[in-house]
Amino acid sequence: MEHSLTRPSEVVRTEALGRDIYRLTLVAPQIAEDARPGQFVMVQTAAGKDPLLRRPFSIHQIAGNGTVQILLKVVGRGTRLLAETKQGDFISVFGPLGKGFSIPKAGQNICMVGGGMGIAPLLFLGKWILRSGFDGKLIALLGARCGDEITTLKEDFIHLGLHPMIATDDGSAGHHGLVTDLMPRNMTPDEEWLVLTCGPYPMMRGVAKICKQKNWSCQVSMETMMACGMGACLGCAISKPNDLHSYQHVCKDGPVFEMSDIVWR
Amino acid sequence: MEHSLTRPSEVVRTEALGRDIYRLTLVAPQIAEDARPGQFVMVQTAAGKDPLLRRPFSIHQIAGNGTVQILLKVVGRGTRLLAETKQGDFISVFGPLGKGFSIPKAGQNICMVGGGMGIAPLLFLGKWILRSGFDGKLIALLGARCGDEITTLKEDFIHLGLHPMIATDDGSAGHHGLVTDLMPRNMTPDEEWLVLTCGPYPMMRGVAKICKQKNWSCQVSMETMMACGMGACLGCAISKPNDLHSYQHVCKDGPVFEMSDIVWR
Amino acid sequence: MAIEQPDLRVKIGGLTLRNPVMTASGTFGYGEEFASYVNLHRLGAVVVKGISLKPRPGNPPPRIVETPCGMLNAIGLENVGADRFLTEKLPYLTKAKATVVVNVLGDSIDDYQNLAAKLDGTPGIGALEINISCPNVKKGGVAFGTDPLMAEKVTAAVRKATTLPLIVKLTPNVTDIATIAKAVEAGGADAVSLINTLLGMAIDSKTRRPKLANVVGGLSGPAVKPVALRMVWQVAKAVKIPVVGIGGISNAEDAIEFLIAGATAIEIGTANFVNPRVTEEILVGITEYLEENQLESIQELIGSLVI
Amino acid sequence: MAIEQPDLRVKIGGLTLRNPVMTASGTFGYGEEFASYVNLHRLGAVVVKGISLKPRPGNPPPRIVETPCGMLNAIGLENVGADRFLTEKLPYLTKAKATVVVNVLGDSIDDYQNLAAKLDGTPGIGALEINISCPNVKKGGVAFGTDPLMAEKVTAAVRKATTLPLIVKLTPNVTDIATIAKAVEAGGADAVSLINTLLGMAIDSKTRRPKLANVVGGLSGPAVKPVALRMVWQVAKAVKIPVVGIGGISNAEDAIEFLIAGATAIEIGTANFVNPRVTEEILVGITEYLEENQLESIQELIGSLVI
Ligand SMILES: Cc1cc2nc3c(=O)[nH]c(=O)nc-3n(C[C@H](O)[C@H](O)[C@H](O)COP(=O)(O)OP(=O)(O)OC[C@H]3O[C@@H](n4cnc5c(N)ncnc54)[C@H](O)[C@@H]3O)c2cc1C
Ligand SMILES: Cc1cc2nc3c(=O)[nH]c(=O)nc-3n(C[C@H](O)[C@H](O)[C@H](O)COP(=O)(O)OP(=O)(O)OC[C@H]3O[C@@H](n4cnc5c(N)ncnc54)[C@H](O)[C@@H]3O)c2cc1C
Ligand SMILES: Cc1cc2nc3c(=O)[nH]c(=O)nc-3n(C[C@H](O)[C@H](O)[C@H](O)COP(=O)(O)O)c2cc1C
Ligand SMILES: Cc1cc2nc3c(=O)[nH]c(=O)nc-3n(C[C@H](O)[C@H](O)[C@H](O)COP(=O)(O)O)c2cc1C
Ligand code: FES
Ligand code: FES
Repeated sequence: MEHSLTRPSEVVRTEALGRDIYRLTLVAPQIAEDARPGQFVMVQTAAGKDPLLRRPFSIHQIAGNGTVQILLKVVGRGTRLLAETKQGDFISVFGPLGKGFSIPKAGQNICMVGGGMGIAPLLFLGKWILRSGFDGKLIALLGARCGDEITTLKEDFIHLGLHPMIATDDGSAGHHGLVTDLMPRNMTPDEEWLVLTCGPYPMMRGVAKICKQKNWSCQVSMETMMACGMGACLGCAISKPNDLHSYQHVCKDGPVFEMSDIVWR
Repeated sequence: MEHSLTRPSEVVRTEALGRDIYRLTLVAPQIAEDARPGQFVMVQTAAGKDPLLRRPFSIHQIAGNGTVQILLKVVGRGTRLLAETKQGDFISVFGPLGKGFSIPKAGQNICMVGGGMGIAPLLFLGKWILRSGFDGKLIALLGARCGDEITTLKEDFIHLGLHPMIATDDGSAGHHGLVTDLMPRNMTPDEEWLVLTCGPYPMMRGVAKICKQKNWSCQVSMETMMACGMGACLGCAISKPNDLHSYQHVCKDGPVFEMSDIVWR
Repeated sequence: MAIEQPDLRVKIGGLTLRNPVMTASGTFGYGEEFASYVNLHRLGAVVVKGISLKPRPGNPPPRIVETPCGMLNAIGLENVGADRFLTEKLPYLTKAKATVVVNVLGDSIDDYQNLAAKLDGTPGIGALEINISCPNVKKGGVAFGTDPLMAEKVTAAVRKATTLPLIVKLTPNVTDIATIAKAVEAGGADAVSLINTLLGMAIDSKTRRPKLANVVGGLSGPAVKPVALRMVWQVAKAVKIPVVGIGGISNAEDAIEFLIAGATAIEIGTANFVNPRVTEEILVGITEYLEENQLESIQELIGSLVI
Repeated sequence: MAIEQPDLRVKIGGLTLRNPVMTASGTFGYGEEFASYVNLHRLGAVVVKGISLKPRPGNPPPRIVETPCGMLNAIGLENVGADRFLTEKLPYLTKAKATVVVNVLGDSIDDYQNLAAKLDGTPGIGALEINISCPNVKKGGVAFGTDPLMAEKVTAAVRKATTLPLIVKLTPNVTDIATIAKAVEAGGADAVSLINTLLGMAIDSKTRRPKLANVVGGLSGPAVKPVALRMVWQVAKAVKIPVVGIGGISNAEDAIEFLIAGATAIEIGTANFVNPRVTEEILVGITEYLEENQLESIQELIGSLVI
């Protein structure tokens, strides 16, 4: 067994994509080979013992040359350290982990809805769907704080042949408002849609609400604190909807769930 | 009060001086102004909380442009992190701390004896003595594991106008053997000498033994674990020779002591 | 000079372990989770997540929070229960040729005793580890492990119910852990393991709420190592049965320190999350240490502290 | 909108502190050591290194060792003794207009009582902090602070000997710290402070010797913060007197968490070694937090945990 854990991955490229948003390209051939869209990796952020735990990041892109990309926003100490990584540094990464999106071959149109760092897995997902021989409609709706932080990502989607619709909180690009506002405008009401979404909980709750009304199916990618990422610590529990005192685990049963498996409050 | 603590010091130069030996040049004008030879600084090695404590380093050189140099050998986690520092990084340093060497104006010849990283303070010390208007003989005897690790340092002494005698453990430069072997050969027995020494305890014990025999005065620079470096934690205690259960503190009463104030065992 | 491979075997009651490297309960799932990272049969033993008679859902989230060089957990002993453990989890471990230690927990002495009886004689179980840090429901929620009398009682009850080797796992949240260790020794334990987690807490200064839904949780990881090492040393001096050292072990050097302090074996917990292969790496490191120091057997290392 | 500077004053017995930021005994020397880094008179109080009746040399070296996110110390209560403290150390603090709390220690109840009597009425002393973690020489070296009866007795004895506000400093190495806190409250303490250090140990795997000459030492620093915070929360619920929170506080956020948990004031220890200016920085940080959250007084923050 040859694991990415055997030795740390080299950082071959670092990009700053707007305020506090960074993209790292890592050499990790086995992860690149095994990854499915919606899966994640566990990344060590410090050489020492503080911060102690790894941090989960969605797989943002993979490339044939054995590289894997993660997209990250600085929100605390671990992400700050990762943002300071320089080309040529080595960081320890393992994965791919978790259950990704399930993509049908045909019969449905697909709408990807991403908000903030939730956009990360959607680029990989879009590419995967397009390459899978999927024959329906595929659209992408992306939400961000401001235009700046979405410019490069938008280009990457365009590069795929997808023309994402944009919503920003400050109106500096695309629609001034919520990404969910874009759904009715872009999704033909009389067709069958599968919505695949990743982003902040309130955004996904909004997406799920619309999907329920329209009777569209919807898969959501959840976030929790994680210690192990592999089903061992039981730290990433979230309630099951039928019984609030019965739990499922985001790292193993997810991070992607059917919307009906989630408690929306 | 403007302290070096107010903001971290920029690393403006890093040099690798042989296997595991590094020299950092830091911008720290107040330290550069206040420093006396034999004093030390406390250096933070990590951005996080691990390693937690600062590490003490002798002031190796100061320059008129407000820079301070430290010379360090990688022996553990803290020094490893410092060795990985790159130009443009910032590290937090405070000092100068402790009691340095006391240098007479006249009447004695001075012999500096350094071993390993104990050479660090002697370059500063040599320069200081030469500039102080001292009119006796001044010689430097330096010990190292191998020639490689002493090449640059030797040149720096030569640059000062001092021609240090070298001893190496492996014989790859100078005398093959102990630096103490160089003492009888280079120190005129019928003159009065002041020996100023810094290095591993066994080496300094050897130096002190010779000095006692010859009735030379001798100041030694001691090392201990330190938490605060400023006399507050009482962690850096060493026994006083008259009463083994009575202690003095290396960071405050030293690091430089009269050899008679040290227990040699 | 060719050196024989050092002898790493250690004994706990009637059970001989290949080597002293075990996993700590609750940090290694039911073993299968780590199968692609670790050769389970190479480990001294796999200690599985704590099992109760009936399945338990565990506590509401958030259940974990990182702390300086450590973490707090309030998993709340979520587990599949004894029946599903035996039918769904144990067979995999048996097939993988792992030495299995089952960590057991209960709310009352009866619970412990019934569970031990149920597991007794099951092929594939090497030993039981009794977690007495659980709150005793009948005694108002005070942990069994904080009172020597209760600790001895629960041990003696389980001792009667099973012939399996019995490791009793001690809580560090006590004034005098050596007294508790002596009590469970008197109760018939074959070994003690320590430490379980230190009770801790974290608060979010923005919301002014506890960071764990359960308010308090158990501290583990490198932060607790000095406390764990001290307790292992104290207990190893106080009892004649083997001591299993646990707490903040992240590498071979840490493990060796526990062995020197008097531990016959060690368990690795939180470090599995940071590096899923750490157990095998520690095994390699211990072997190298013995070779470098020309020790023929791990026995020469155990309790070799020079004072 | 101009906001008034928030009111930071807190009371401990009859003593009003400018603000809740104190230094922890043994980590701030006798104050003077930090005079070039901190304006001593701006702090809530300077708690000096523990003082005994007679000078003490302390333990042989090595006395300190670093641990993950923490350190162990076995200083052994080295101090200049009461006489030299009064003549050589206190005058500087008085001149610097610092509020001074004297940490006192002894081997017997008489020791504590005599020392308290000696310090009573000395101008420039604001309060006493009684360190009951010391081993009780007469009772075979068990710490006063681990037994509620002994803890109450020593508190009551000191209470009789002085009119100064009395803070009793508790050890965390106990099963139930709230019971000890209630005992010293009953004994007449005006406040409790906690935690002192957790007992720990470190071993050098190369030499197989303890890293501290004293074998065991006290763990402090960020590593212990979760344990300290939990104990402060438990004690604040159990007693009516003010609680002073100590343990691993390194920045304003940490300090605020202790205040939210119920601490009336906080002491900063090991962090002084890492950043000698940390106490004043924490003071600034607390003030900013109050302003940002539009709290007019620190009282609104103390014990404001939402569960
Ligand atoms: C499956 C999964 C995929 C993710 N993918 C991405 C991604 O592609 N890009 C990205 O930028 N972020 C992603 N995240 C979130 C990312 O893991 C956290 O932002 C990161 O762990 C924060 O680390 P920190 O040390 O900077 O923050 P900390 O200092 O630890 O905490 C800062 C804040 O972030 C919150 N936080 C910490 N850890 C997590 C976590 N694991 N999940 C959610 N919130 C957390 C804390 O509660 C706190 O409020 C993902 C999370 C999960 C669970
Ligand atoms: C006054 C003074 C001046 C010094 N000047 C220099 C210098 O100019 N250049 C230089 O390279 N080193 C110097 N040292 C030693 C230097 O401080 C240690 O090498 C450093 O602290 C080791 O840190 P670490 O994290 O790499 O090692 P650790 O991982 O902490 O320990 C590695 C080994 O180093 C020993 N050690 C750790 N800290 C100290 C310490 N403070 N003193 C002595 N041994 C220690 C440990 O016991 C252990 O064996 C000086 C020490 C003192 C007290
Ligand atoms: C997430 C988590 C879950 C745990 N669950 C259990 C358990 O079910 N039973 C038990 O006896 N100990 C449990 N523990 C305690 C560990 O087995 C171990 O005693 C403790 O974590 C200290 O070791 P460490 O510092 O190496 O993690 C758990 C610890 C963690 C971190
Ligand atoms: C080097 C050192 C010396 C100490 N000396 C004393 C002392 O003399 N009296 C006392 O009550 N506590 C003493 N303590 C304990 C501290 O006051 C404090 O309770 C403990 O360190 C926890 O706080 P911290 O984590 O902020 O350091 C000492 C701590 C350290 C690190
Ligand atoms: S993160 Fe450990 S079980 Fe999910
Ligand atoms: S290092 Fe703290 S007193 Fe010397």
